[in-house]
Amino acid sequence: ADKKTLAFVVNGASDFWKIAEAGVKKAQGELPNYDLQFKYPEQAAPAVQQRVLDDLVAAGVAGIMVSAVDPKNQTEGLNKVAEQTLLFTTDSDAPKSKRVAYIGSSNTDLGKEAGKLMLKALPDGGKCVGFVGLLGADNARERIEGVKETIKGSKVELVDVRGDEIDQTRAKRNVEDILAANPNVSCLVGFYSYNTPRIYEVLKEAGKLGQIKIIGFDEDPITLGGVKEGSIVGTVVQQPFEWGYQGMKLMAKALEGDKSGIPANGIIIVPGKVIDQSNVTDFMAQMKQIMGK
Amino acid sequence: MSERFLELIDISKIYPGVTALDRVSFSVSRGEVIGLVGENGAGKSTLMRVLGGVTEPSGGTIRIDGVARASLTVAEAIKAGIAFVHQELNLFDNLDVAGNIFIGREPLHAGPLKLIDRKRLRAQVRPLLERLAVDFEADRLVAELSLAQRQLVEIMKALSLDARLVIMDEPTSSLTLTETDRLLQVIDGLKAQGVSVIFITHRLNEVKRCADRAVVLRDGRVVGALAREAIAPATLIRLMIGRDLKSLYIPPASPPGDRVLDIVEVRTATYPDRAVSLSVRRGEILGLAGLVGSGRTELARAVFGIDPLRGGSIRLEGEPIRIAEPSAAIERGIYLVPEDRKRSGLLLDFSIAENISLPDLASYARGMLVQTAAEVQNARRQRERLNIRTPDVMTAVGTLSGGNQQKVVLAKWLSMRPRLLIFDEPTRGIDVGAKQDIYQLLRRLADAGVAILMISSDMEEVIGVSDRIAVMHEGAISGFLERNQFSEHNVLELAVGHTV
Amino acid sequence: MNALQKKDLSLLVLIIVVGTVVALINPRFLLVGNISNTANQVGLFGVFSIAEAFVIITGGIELSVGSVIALLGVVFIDLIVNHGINWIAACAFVIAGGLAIGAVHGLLVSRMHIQPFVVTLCGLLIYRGVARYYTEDATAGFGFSSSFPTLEWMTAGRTNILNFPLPHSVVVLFVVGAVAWVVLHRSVFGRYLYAVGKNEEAARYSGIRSGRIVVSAYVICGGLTALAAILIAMYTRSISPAVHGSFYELYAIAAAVLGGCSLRGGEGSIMGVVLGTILLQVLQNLVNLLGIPSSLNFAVMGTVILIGVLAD
Amino acid sequence: MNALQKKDLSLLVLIIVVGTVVALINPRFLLVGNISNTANQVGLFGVFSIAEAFVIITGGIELSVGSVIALLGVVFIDLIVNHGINWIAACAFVIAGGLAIGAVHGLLVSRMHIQPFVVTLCGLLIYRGVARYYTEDATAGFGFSSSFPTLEWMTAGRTNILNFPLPHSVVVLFVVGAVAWVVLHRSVFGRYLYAVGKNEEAARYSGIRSGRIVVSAYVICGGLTALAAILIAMYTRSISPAVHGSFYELYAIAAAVLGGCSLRGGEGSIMGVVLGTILLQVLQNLVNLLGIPSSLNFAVMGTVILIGVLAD
Ligand SMILES: Nc1ncnc2c1ncn2[C@@H]1O[C@H](COP(=O)(O)OP(=O)(O)OP(=O)(O)O)[C@@H](O)[C@H]1O
Ligand SMILES: Nc1ncnc2c1ncn2[C@@H]1O[C@H](COP(=O)(O)OP(=O)(O)OP(=O)(O)O)[C@@H](O)[C@H]1O
Ligand SMILES: [Mg+2]
Ligand SMILES: [Mg+2]
Repeated sequence: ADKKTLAFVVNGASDFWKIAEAGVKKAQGELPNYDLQFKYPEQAAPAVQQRVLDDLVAAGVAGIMVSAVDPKNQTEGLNKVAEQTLLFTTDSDAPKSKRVAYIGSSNTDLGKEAGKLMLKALPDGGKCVGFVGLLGADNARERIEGVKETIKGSKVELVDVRGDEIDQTRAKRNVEDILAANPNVSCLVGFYSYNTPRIYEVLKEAGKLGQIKIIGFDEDPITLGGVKEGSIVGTVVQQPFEWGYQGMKLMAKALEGDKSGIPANGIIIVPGKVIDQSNVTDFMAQMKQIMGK
Repeated sequence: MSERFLELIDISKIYPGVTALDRVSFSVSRGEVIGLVGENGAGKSTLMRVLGGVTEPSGGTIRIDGVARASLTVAEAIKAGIAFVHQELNLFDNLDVAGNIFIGREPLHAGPLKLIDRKRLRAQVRPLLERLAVDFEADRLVAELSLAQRQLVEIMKALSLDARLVIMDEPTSSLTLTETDRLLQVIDGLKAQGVSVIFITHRLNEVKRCADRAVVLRDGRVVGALAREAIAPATLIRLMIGRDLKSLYIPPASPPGDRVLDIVEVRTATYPDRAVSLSVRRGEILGLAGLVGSGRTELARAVFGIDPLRGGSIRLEGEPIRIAEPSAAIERGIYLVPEDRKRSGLLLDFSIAENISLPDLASYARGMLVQTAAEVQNARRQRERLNIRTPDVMTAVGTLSGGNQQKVVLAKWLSMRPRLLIFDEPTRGIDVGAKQDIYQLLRRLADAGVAILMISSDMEEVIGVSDRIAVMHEGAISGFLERNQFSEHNVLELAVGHTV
Repeated sequence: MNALQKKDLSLLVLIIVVGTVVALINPRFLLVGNISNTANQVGLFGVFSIAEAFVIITGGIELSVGSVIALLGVVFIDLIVNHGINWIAACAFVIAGGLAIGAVHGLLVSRMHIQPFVVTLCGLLIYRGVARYYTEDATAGFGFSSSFPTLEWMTAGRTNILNFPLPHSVVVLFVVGAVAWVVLHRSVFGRYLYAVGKNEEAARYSGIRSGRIVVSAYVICGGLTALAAILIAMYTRSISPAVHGSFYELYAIAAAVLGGCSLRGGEGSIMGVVLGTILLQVLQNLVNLLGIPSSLNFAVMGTVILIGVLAD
Repeated sequence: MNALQKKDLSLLVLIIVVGTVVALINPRFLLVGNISNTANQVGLFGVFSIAEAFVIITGGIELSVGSVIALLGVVFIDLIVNHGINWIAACAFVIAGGLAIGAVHGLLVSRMHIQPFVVTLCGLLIYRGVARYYTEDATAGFGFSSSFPTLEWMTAGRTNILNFPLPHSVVVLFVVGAVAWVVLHRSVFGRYLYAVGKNEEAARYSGIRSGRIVVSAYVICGGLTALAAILIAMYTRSISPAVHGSFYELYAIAAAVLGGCSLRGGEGSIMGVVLGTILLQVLQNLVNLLGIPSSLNFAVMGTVILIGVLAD
């Protein structure tokens, strides 16, 4: 008999999803009756992603878990998918769609965690500048919002956030320019995974490591190295491995008629983790094990 | 004949460093044919460009039908009934013959869409093709035509205009006798219809044959006007250059030597089933005559390595050689002066000096670096030798007059050491005085041991300069003429495929 | 014209060969739904590729196509969703905007004698920036509930014809293509476009007002791009101004060049441009259908184009 | 040549005007650190802009610059980090790769007579795809601990000269620019490049092997792009193959065109290209220093370029 197929469709290529893929691989080991696929659309555009989804539905998959590029406006397209197959969302939810469940974290919560790190790092207050790839993207907005909410009323201030269009050269250049433009900045925040390493490098080259605090997101090796070294205050990570692993297992169960793992509102939050010097060594070991390296 | 509908009064044109026109006054009457002559750079084309609305004069007045103005635009000139055949061709390679002739005046279908009525277009082109009896169709792409054929297209374009005045700037410079005859007949026809013609040429016989009046320009000034009866080449020449000319032919110093080039059964793309064989000897000037499209240029291109051979072989001093690229020909001392200087002869934006040194740049270089001083020095030498009219050898070639541009093309090769020189229409657009200088130069080169193959459509030139003539007809040699057999009649008979 | 028709033919052969190979490997390629989807993409991309061709034929280039699609798309959605403007008025406004942009480009090129590449590169940068600033980088979309049935049906709908769901974007392309064909290949204006593109000097000597011709080409390009912007906005229903339409100018230029346009001007045919668009879209479809890793998508596209051109 | 020098001068004036305005608004623009940073960017971008200029001068275009920078950057890091290859060998390998890519492009253009736009567009697609496939879309980076002090010092280091931390990328640009200047403006080969770009037929009639000249231009472009790829890889220290270097070809072409190159070939000067690069980088710097919203970055760049060209 043919195995049923479950697909995990992401919103674009990135290292982040490699971790989720590892989770899916682990789930595959425990779900021998299913064929688990992991799909990258070639561009992070709603139209491109929709086409991948349509092609999968046409090919008759049993379930799809998707990180929608633009969930607000893709609702209709997602509903079309949900009508023909089991649909989960991940990473960013489309609450108005007919998806069965959402599994992921809340970017606003992650931002709040980062805000707490900033408050801890700057007990006397200070000016902070953030760096991000796409300023308009939902995840960026929510993270920034979370940070602002937490630091509101304190002496810590987020004065500016610079975007770089996911161009690493410009990402690094932005940090250099901000150091030149604001000599009294006291903390820098990297909102996307590659922003933190670029901040770290510029400060290192300028000899200002330690003087200016760094707060990051995600688990780039350089970020983790910086945390371990003590020159990065901490980084807030999500747990995409769990999304992939738990999500696939829940989908399989749901297909077999067991929906007990899904709460009434369909939202399953896998909380983020704050990695600082105290737990970074364990975390690195754990990552190494997950990625099989 | 008396109605003077167009008058130029005190027209001047000053370019940086050059006064091209110096208070020229000039008038045209209905049905009058004016021959405009003068040395290269005398200002003929500039004057006509002012009339055609292409160049804005620096001073003076243009009076058309009594209305005076300081300058014209192209559209105004066309509206005033002035048609213009430019010296340098201005055609659209991507359009066909009919499209080029009627560009800007396409017959339209009724309706607001301005759709081209292709049927009527065809119908309008046909009489023009017949009038000049050309050998190509209305739907041929102009890119596929030879230079002379393009020249004919330009002429048809002007004839189609229903103009009051047709300006022809050296229309015959690449035509052979047959087409020239036909053109002169057409001019007679225009005149009979009351159309005026201004006709620029360096072939003074043509002026004698068709002009009612000859105007001579020199250094931007009118130096003389001859009425019909007074027109004679010798008189014109005296006015133009201020001295008399000797006869064309200069006999060789010694009899021709060994064969330098052997063309053996060579076939080319247009006539793949016809083969050409001929040889050129050291010290000999071999003229190559033929009608438009007879394949002379193609033969030259094949020998020079521009086009691949379709068959046959080429021997240089007895050794079979394979020439895949012009660079290979040049390395062996085979040089070509192409007929189309604008497309293949010159880099119009480069300076005179840079154009002259281009084929032999390595010899102006120390190590890998070009020594500009050496280039300039040589360019100045060539300027004196060929009398190139320009104050500065660093000016762009594109600003020179047509004839002076041609001299730059010659200078390129004369600065080097040729074994075989192929001239494709060497004196195209060159004035009589300079022609004489060039013929002397050819002879001196030949006497120094160079073999010369001279393709020419100028009958006078072929007969006057060659030591021997080969005539081509439809891609094959139809015969050779020795000096004692030279005559216009014999060349023409061979050119149309008869024997003599 | 003959050489061009031969070029069109060899492009058609290439498309058929690629299509046959894909169909043999995965017969789902020939499913009505798949063909209809691909046709829809061809419709969307074809309109602005034809727009680009007009400019390329005059010897110019238009690099701001993608940015214009983003800016006008954002404006269109904003007018309808946030300002409650009637969709017909919104369409008219957007198309007028496209025409105006084209006129500015044309005037800068022909009057101020700035290289087309520079003018439209500045356009690429400016319009993208304005679009992003206008929305503060937020995605503009119709949201979930809002619906404009007539507009949607007209732009993004499909009509069953002989059991084939014909996307309306294809109908639009067909109309645009037919008109463009007549204009380019049969009208005086088209003749002048080719003439100016090949030899501007000669065109001026022939009394053609080359400046006007060039401006008209950019205006047509702007108007058609605006039309495409509306179609694409209705297809994606959401526009992130930072990325929407980016690289589309390369698609358009590629389609035009594949279809026989030369960047030196004076060459190209409408048939060729449409075929070029079809080839590019079939290549995109192929990658998804044959399960080629999406990272290789671009590589496959590049390789097939190259092989096609080489085989030609 | 004279006209070109005048062009260079007016570009210089534009840069000075923009610089003065920025310095008046925010004097920190003139800080040594800021100038050094901007100079560093100029170094990185200048090298591949000069590369592009070589091709543009012959009348071609090279669209694969960004993709080549991504592919060779990924390979470079992979060789050093994962295969433990000596960095000198890795540099040599990468540069050889760049030269080979250039040779292929040149041969396709000159032997197979494919339009440069098509050849290099295919390159853009293929190399990006290969880079992504090669790393399976993962970011390639040096990681935290690994360090190659000599390599880092040479490529990304700075040396204090008269209290100015001179980035080594500027030294590289200076050397590359000086050699390119001599080659283009003084050597026989340079003269041939211009001649082929201006009128290939006339160049051939003068005995220039235009095929070879064209191939050499692409080979030089490939080699210099590879050099830039190394510098940029060492600057960012991490490469996401899907986006690294994308759009850099447009930067390069913009710098070349601003600097007086014409896309019709045969025109342009090294000085102009370097000045064009400087202008583009000063504009980037200005947006950050004046606190202009990042979304307007492109718009500012486009507007200033346009004003500058108009004022010219
Ligand atoms: N655009 C230009 N810039 C500078 N000088 C020019 C320009 N056009 C023509 N001249 C100069 O004006 C003078 C007259 O040129 P013109 O072309 O009228 O001569 P011509 O009598 O037609 O000669 P030919 O018989 O060689 O065609 C020449 O010295 C030429 O160099
Ligand atoms: N570039 C070209 N492309 C296609 N066909 C050409 C080209 N040049 C010439 N021909 C054709 O080749 C044939 C031979 O022309 P060629 O130029 O060799 O003749 P020719 O004897 O030099 O005469 P002339 O130059 O006076 O026209 C002509 O029929 C012409 O139409
Ligand atoms: Mg003249
Ligand atoms: Mg000929």
